[in-house]
Amino acid sequence: MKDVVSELLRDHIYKMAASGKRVDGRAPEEYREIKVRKGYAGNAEGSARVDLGETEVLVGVKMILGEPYPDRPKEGSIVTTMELIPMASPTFEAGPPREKAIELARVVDRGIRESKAIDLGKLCIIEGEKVWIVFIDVHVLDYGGNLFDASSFGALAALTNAVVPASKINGEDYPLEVEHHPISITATKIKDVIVFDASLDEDRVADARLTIATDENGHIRAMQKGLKGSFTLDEVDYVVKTARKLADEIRPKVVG
Amino acid sequence: MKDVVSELLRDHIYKMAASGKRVDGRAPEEYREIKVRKGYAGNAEGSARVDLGETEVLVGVKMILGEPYPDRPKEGSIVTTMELIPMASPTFEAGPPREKAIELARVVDRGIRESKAIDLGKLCIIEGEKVWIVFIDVHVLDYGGNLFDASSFGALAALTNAVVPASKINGEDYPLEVEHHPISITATKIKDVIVFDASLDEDRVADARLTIATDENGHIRAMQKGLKGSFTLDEVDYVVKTARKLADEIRPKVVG
Amino acid sequence: MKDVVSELLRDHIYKMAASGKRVDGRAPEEYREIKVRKGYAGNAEGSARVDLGETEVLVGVKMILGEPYPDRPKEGSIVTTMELIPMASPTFEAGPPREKAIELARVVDRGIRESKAIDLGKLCIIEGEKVWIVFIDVHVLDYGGNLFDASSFGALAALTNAVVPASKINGEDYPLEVEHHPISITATKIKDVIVFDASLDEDRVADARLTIATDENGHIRAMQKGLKGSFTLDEVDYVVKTARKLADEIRPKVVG
Amino acid sequence: MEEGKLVNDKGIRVDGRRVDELRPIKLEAGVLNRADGSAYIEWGKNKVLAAVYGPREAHPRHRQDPARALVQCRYNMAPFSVSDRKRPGPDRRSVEISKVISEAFSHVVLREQFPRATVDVFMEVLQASAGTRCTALTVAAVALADAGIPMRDIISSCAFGKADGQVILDLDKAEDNEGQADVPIAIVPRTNEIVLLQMDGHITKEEFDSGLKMAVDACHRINEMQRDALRRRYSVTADTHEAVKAISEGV
Amino acid sequence: MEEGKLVNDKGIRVDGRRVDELRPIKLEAGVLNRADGSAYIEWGKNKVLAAVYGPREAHPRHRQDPARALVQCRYNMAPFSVSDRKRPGPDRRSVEISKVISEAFSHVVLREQFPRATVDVFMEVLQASAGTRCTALTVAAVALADAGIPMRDIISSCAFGKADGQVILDLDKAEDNEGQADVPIAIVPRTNEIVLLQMDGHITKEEFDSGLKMAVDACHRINEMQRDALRRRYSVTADTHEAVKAISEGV
Amino acid sequence: MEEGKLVNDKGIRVDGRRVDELRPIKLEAGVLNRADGSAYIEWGKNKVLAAVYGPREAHPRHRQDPARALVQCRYNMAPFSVSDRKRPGPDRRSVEISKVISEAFSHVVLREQFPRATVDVFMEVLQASAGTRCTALTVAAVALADAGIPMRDIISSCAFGKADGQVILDLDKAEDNEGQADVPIAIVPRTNEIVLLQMDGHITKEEFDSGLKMAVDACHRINEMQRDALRRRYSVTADTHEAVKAISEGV
Repeated sequence: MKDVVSELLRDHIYKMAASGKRVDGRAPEEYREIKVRKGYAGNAEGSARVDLGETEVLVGVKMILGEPYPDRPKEGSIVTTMELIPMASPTFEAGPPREKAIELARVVDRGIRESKAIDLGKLCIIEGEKVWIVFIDVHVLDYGGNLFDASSFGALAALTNAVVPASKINGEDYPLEVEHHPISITATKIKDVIVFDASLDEDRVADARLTIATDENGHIRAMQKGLKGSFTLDEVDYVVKTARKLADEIRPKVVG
Repeated sequence: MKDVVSELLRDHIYKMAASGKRVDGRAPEEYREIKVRKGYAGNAEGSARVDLGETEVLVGVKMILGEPYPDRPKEGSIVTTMELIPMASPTFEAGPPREKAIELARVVDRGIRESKAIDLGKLCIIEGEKVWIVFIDVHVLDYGGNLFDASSFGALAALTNAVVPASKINGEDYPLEVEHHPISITATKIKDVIVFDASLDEDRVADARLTIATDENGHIRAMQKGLKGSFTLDEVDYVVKTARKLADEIRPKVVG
Repeated sequence: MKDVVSELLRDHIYKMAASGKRVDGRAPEEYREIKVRKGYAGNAEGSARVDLGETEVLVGVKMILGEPYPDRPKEGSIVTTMELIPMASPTFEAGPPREKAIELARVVDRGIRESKAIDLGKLCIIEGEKVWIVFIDVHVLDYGGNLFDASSFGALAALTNAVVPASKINGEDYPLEVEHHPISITATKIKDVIVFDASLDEDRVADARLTIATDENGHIRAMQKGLKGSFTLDEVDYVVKTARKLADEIRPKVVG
Repeated sequence: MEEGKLVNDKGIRVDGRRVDELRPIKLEAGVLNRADGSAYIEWGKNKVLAAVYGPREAHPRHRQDPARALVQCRYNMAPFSVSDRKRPGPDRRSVEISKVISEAFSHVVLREQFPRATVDVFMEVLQASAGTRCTALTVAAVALADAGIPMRDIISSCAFGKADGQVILDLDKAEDNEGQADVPIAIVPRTNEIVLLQMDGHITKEEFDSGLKMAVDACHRINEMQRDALRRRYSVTADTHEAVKAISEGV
Repeated sequence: MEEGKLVNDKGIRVDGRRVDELRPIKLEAGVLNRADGSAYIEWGKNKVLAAVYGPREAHPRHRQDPARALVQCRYNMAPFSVSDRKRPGPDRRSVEISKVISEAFSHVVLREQFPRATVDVFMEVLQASAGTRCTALTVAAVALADAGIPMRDIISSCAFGKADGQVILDLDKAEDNEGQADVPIAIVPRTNEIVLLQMDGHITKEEFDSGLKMAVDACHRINEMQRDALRRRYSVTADTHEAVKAISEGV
Repeated sequence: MEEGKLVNDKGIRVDGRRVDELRPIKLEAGVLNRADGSAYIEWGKNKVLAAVYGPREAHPRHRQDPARALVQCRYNMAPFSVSDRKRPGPDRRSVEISKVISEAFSHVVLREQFPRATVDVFMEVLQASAGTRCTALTVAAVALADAGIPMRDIISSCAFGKADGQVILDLDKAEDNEGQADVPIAIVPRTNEIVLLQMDGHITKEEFDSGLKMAVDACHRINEMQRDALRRRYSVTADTHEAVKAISEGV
C-alpha cells in the first residue's frame, strides 16, 4: 500500500515545478496526449479505451433490466464500479474495493450523476416496474498517474458510445442520450506548486489534489479535494478557472 | 481482544467481594444508577438511551414493511443486531459481528422474542404477503461493564417507546403494544463470590456469568450462563431468586 | 496450508512404486475397499456415506423449489458445494471455500452436469416459474487421499438414492431419475510412475493428477488434470484406458 | 391420547416416553482416522460426529495464551442435516453454540498443561432433530477423552423443558416446536457444577427447580454411557490402557 | 411564502433562517467515560457523538508509518439514524467520508510527535438530517482537542449550497434534497486553508465564490463554539489546565 | 448449409473454417508501461491482456516457499466482457481457471532460481467469446517471456471439441454452446508434455485421441505465433537482446 518514495525524488520534482518545469517536459497546465478508442469492448453496450499518457483505462457500459427504487418509481439508475486490478500497478491489490477505489468510483459516479449527463427519467420503461440500470465499470489497465481524470474521460466517452439494447424488450436499439458533457480536471499540489494532469511520479509525491468537473457551459458540476494537504482560497480560485479552460480544450477529444 | 488484567486487580476485587464489599462501594446485589431517556433518536420508530453507571447504550427500533417467512405467513418478525462499535471501548474492533456481539444480540433477542413481549401475530398486515419487521439495533456507546443488562433494558425501553408507522400503509400511527416486560439481571462470579451488575473491572476478572430474565409475574423467560467458570446448583437457585427481586425493583425505571 | 513432507517419504513411496509396489500393499491400479451406505442422512432427499479406504465422505442431496434462470426457463438446476471441514484433516481450515475445495466441487459438479446424469428438463415444474433446484452438498469427514473419486462416488450414490419431494407441491414423491452413471477415476503421478486411487501419503507427494469420468458406455464425460506436473501423450492414453476398465468394476458398488 | 396433546394424563409422551425418560442413545468412540480423537453419537434422530485435534500450536500467534491452552469448539450443521437446506458455513446460532460449548469444556480441560496450545473440537451435525447442542457436547466430551486430552471430568449434557404445562426431559422435535420452554444444561458429573445453562420460553421457579433436578440426574446416566463407549474403545486398543485408567478414575 | 419555495423573495428560508444563517448548534466536550477524548453535538436535527483513542500503537504493524502517527477516522451511521433503516456497518459512502475526514485531520495533527502510532477518531451519527459530514468533522475536532492530541488548530466545517437559484449556507434536509448543489468544506481557521472540499450539483463560478466566502465566515463562527465547548469542559477539570492553554493559544 | 448445422458435409463450419483450423490470432508483446512483462491477444472475438510482475518477494510471508518461487496467476473477466454483465471480482469459475493455469506455468518456470519469491501473472479478459482460458494462457506465456522470467519453454494452449458429432479444433461460441464436448489443453511444445487438460461433455476414446492430436498440432502453430510476437518486440528493444536469444533457444 505504501510506495517508498525517496525524498530526493520529491525534492527534484518540486524544484523543477517551482521553476515552472516538469520532469517530462510539460508546462504546469499541460495535459499528456489523450487517445480515446470507442467501441473497443464488443460485448458491452458502450465502451471506451482511454490513454492519458502512460495511464490506460477501459470503461464498459452495460445496460440491464431491473426494478426501480421504491422511492423513485419513474427513474432508472446508474451504478459505477472501479476495479484497481493488480495488473495496472505493482501496488494495487485484488479483492474488495478499498478506500482509494471507492473514492475514485464515487467521484466518477457523481460527475456523471449530478451533472445529469444521463436523464434517469428516460431510463424508465414501465413506471414502478421496469427500468434500465446503467453499469459503468471502470477497469484500470495501466496506472501512470491521474486516475481521476482518465476514469472520468473513459466514463463519459463510453456513455457517448452506448446503445440502449431496446431489442431485448422488443423495441429497436437506439443510442443512449447524453445530455451534458462534464469534463474532470485534476490539479495536484506539491508543497506550494500546482500542476495539472499529474504523472505517476507527481502523484506519488503529491500533498493535495483538487478535481473539478465543469460542463459545456462552464458551470461547476463536481469537486473533490483529496490527500492530506490543503489549498488556499486563492489556489481554489485558480484551479477552478484553469479547469474551465482546460475542460473546453479536452472535451472534443473525449466526446468525439 | 485480550485485556491484560493484572492478577493483582483480580485479587483485590476478589478479596473485597469476599468480605461483602465492592471497589465502587456498592453492596453485592446493588445496581448502579439507571437512567433511561426515551425517544432520543428522532428518526427511529422508538428509541432509548440507557445509562447504567458508566455503561451507555442507545437502542433504536425501526419498523419496516416486508414479507413473512413462508412457514409463518401470519407473523411479523424481530431482528436484533448489536454493534460493539470501537467508540465504546479501546478493545472493541469494527467489522463483522464477532462471537461476543453475537451472543449478546442473541440473548437480548431471545429475552424479547421468547417472552412474547411482542405479539408477532399483531405485526401481520396481509397474511402471507405483508408484515412489519421490527429491527432492534443496539448501539453500545460507552462500555463500563454489564452489557447484557444495559442492552436488554435498552431494547425493552425502546420497544415501549415505539410507534407503529401505520401511516406508511395509509393507516394511523399507533403505539406498539408490548405485552410483557422481561427484565434481565446478570450475576457475575469471581472465584466463589457472586455480585450483580458487574462494573468494568469486575467484568474483566469474572469467571462466570449468569443472566436471568424474569417477567412481571416473576416467571423465568430467558437464561444464559457464560464464561469459563461454573455455578453450583445452590448458586443457580440464589441467582434466580435474587434476579426476581431485583427485576421487580428495576422494571419501573425501564418501562417508565 | 502446506504439509511439510519429508523428501524421504517421497523417495520411499517413489521407489516402491517404481518397482510396482505401494506402501499399503496394493497394486498400481488397485482401488481400496469401497463401502457405500445410502440413505444415511434422514433429513436429506437423498444421501450416501462413502468409505474409500481411510477416506470418508457424506453427500446429501436437497431439492428446493425455486425459479429457473431467465435464459433457461424450462430447466431446473444443480448446485454442488464442497466443504473441506476441519474435522477431516489437521490441515483443512474452516471458512470460505478455497481454491482446492472449489476445484473439487466444480469437477464433481461437471461430472454430474455434463454427463447429463440428471435431465434438467425433468426438473421443470412450471415453465419460467417453478423448478427443482438440486443441491449436492459434499461433506468430507475423514481425509485419507483421493477426494476427487470419493466425492464423485458419493454424489452419484446420493443422487441414485434421492426422492423428489413432490408432495410439497401436492404431488406424490417419486425417485429422482438418474440417466447416466459416470464413474470418476483418478490417476496420480509421482515422478514418472502412475498409481490409481492415491492414499493420503501418495496424495501428499504427488506431482500430477488426472481424473477421468467415463459412463456406462465407456464414453468420456469429464477430465481434469491437476497439480504442477505433466503427463505425456502416452500416459494420457494409458490413464484413459485404465479409467474405463476400473470404472466398469467400480460402478456397481456405487450405483448399487 | 387426545389430539394435539404432547403428554397424556398418565404422563406418557407421543413417542411413548415417560416425562423423565431419555430418547435412545448410541455412542461410539474412535471412529475417524485422521483426528487425534473422535466419537459418534445417535441420540433420538440426531446424528453427530465429533473430532478433536491437539493440543497443537495455536494460530495466529496473537491468539495464543501464554499460560494455558485454548479450547476452540466449532459446532456446524451439514447443509442437508435439516429439512430446509441450511447454507454452508457458520450462522449466528452456530457461532453462539460454539462459544458456550467452548466455555463449558474450558472449565474441565487441564489447560495449564499446554501453554500457547489449542485443543480444537469439531462437531458436525449430520442429522438434526431437537437437542443438537446437548448431543454435540456429549459426543465431543467422548472425543476429547479419546484424544487423551487431560480433563478433570467427562462433562455430560441434556435438556429439560416444558410442554402441555408439564416438565419433561430431553425434548423431541414436536415438543421443542410446540412446547413452552427448552433448557439445555451441561454439568461436571463428579461435582454437579453447571457449565452450560441456557433457557428461553416461560417457566416458573418451581418448574425450573424440578426440571433441573431431572436433567442433572439424566446427565449422570448419560455420563455412564460416555464412559461405556470409552471402555469399549479401549478394550480394543490395549496400548492406551493408561489413558483409560486415568479417565475412569477421573484424574 | 409560495408553495414549494425554499427561499422566499425576502431571502428567508422555510425554517425562518436567512440565507447566511446556520442552524442552531449545541456542543459539549468530554461526554464519554472510556474514550481518551469525546464530544457531542446537536446541529439542527443532527446528533453526532465523537470519541478519540490514542495516540496508541498502530495495528497491524505493516500499516505503521515510522515517521509519524496515522490519523484514522471512522464515520458511521447508526442503523436507526435515518428514516429508512441503514444496514449496520460501513457502506461506500461512509468509507469515502471517513477517508476525506481522515485526510483533513491529518493536516493539523502534529503527527511527527508520535511515530508508529495511530490516533483513532470515531464519529457516530445517531440522528441524521443533512450535513452529517460537516457535523461529524466539527464534533470530532473537539474530541481530538479533548483527548489532548496536539494540533496546529481546531478545524471547523460547514456546507453551502444552492436552492431556488439562491446561494445558501448550511442546507437542511429539504434544501439538500431539492436544491441544486451542496458544497461541504472544512478549513483551518487560523489560516483559512481548505482541508476538505466536495461538491456535486450545478453551480456557476460566481455562485461558488460567494458561497465559499459565506461558508468560510461560518466556519469561524463555528470555531468559536468549538472553543467555548472546550473552555466549559476545562473549567470543570482543572488538572488539564495546560492543555486548555495550549489549545486556546493554538500551539 | 443445413439450418442449425455447425459443420456441413464438406467439413466446413459456420464461420467458414475447416475442422482443424484455428480462429485468427493476433499477438503483441510489451503493451503496458507498469508491468515487468505484458502481452495482448485477439483470438477470434476474444481480447485478453496479460501482465507479469516479479520475481518479487511473496506476501504474506507464511506463503513463501523457501526452496522456489510461487507462480500465482489471476484470470479475471471484466464485468463488460460478456453479454450478461458479470459481477466484478473472482467467482468460482475464475478461481478454478486461475488454479489450473498457475499449475501449468509452475511446470515450466525455473522456480528454483528465485526462492521465497512470487511471479504474479494477471490475465484480464476484456472481450470473451469461447476459449478464454486457452487464450489467456497463451498470452500470459508471452508476457512471462517478455518479463524475462526464465522458463524451460513457452507453453501454448488450444481447445478441441465435438459438434454435430465431428471432432473440431478451437470451438467458437456457437460450437461451445451447442456442441457435445470442449477439451482445453496446454502443452510444453518442445516435449509435447500436457500441463493443462480439462474436459466435459461426451466423447468417445477414438474421438478424444484424434482431437488431442489435432490440438497438439495446433499448439505448435500457436507457439510459432508466440515466438513471432516476442521477436517483433525484441527487434525493437535491442537492449534485451540476450533475453531474446535465451528464449528462442529455449534455455
